[in-house]
Amino acid sequence: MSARRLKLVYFAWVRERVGRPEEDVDVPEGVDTVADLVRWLKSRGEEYDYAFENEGVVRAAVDHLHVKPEASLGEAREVAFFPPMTGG
Amino acid sequence: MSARRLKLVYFAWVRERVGRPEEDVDVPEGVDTVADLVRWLKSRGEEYDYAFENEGVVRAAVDHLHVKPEASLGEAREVAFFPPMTGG
Amino acid sequence: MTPTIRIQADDFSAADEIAALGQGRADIGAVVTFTGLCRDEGGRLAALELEHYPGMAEAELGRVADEAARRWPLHGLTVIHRYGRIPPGANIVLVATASAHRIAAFEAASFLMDYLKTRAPFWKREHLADGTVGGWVAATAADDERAAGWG
Amino acid sequence: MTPTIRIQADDFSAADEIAALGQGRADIGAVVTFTGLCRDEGGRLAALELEHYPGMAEAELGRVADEAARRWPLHGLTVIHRYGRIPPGANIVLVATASAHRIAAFEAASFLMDYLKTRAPFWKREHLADGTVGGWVAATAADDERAAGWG
Repeated sequence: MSARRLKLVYFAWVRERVGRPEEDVDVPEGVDTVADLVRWLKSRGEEYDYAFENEGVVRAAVDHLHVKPEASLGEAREVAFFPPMTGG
Repeated sequence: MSARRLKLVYFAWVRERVGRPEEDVDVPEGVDTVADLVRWLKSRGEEYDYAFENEGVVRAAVDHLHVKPEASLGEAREVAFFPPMTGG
Repeated sequence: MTPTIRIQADDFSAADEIAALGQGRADIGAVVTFTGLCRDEGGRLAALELEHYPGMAEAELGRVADEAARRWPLHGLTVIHRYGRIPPGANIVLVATASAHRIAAFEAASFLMDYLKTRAPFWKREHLADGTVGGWVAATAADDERAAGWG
Repeated sequence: MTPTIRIQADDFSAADEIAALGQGRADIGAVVTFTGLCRDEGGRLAALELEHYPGMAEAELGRVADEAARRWPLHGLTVIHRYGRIPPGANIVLVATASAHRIAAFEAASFLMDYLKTRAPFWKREHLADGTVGGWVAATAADDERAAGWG
């Protein structure tokens, strides 16, 4: 298996901590779940360490659907990370 | 003690059964509660018998306040009888 | 906070009442409105006729409104109830509540409708599509139970 | 029944949405609206700024609306959520539900707000009265609990 390309998008203070609203990344083999993806991102630089310093807080969505950390990335094209929502 | 004068008002099917929307009555001594008043009215004619044939159903208000049958007439000026309410 | 209570034959505008509640205020975070309308019951009805007890209707809606204001922190409260002949699709009743927070606004509006249904002196009679006058609408035990549920 | 879902920067009119829900129908007995507005928090705020996730916001509100329509017999359902900078006193969100009966309309509107608060991808940031940009509003555990309470 080869690396896969994913679009990552960030919102609110997760976006501010990562320092960009979105990016395309080539994810290596072995990154199968959302939790794997977070772990891999944290190895890439301190801005990710900062954004995900409290992993239980940051929420994720895969292709516009809320998911839990153990969710498989499957055929995902877009993964979003954001704080708990405060709309309404 | 002398007889007291009361204004009686009727609504919806209670009004239709009594055959008038309101009337002034001179209530004799011994009629102290709403239940007493209903009993006395039923002795006055079959239209009242018909209106109050199922006493538990007809509601009463004394001077614009909901009351139970055992409520004292006290210094009441206006007593209303009506079916359970269906507004809203 | 002084509740607005109106008993009227004329129609009302929920929009105008919402606007009046919020006017010039920046401490309201939530407005809930309930509008009750006349249904045609699958074409069976030509109209509902609402009879009311003038004087007591205003007094009782005022008491129900005061009770809601005592239970929840409301910035505004409006209750409007129509009487007379009301055709299908037309408004019958409006309850509007304004508060800093949504739970208070929702609960107070729901309480007002439950209480109003069992305590406000109004009675509905059906006018049928064939032109005849139908019967008086019967009260439901479910409404009594909901009102009692507020304690 | 097709829910109306809109995500927009522009303001909305609760009145227009109520009118649209009931238009030409005689089977609606109850319309409930919830309007969420920006508070100034005792003069502390100049505005709230709402960030959202385009695409997912529409999708998630659609899912929440479909769930409400599955749980209650609704004749109409509208959800409008604004984004961008919103000054005190201005509208943020509207939920409107129409049903034959009041309980369904009340419960569905309350459910929609509870679900929307915890699932719709919107984030509020404070802009302070002194001209500075404040912090992101924190989510509350109470909102999570209310949403979970619907099962």
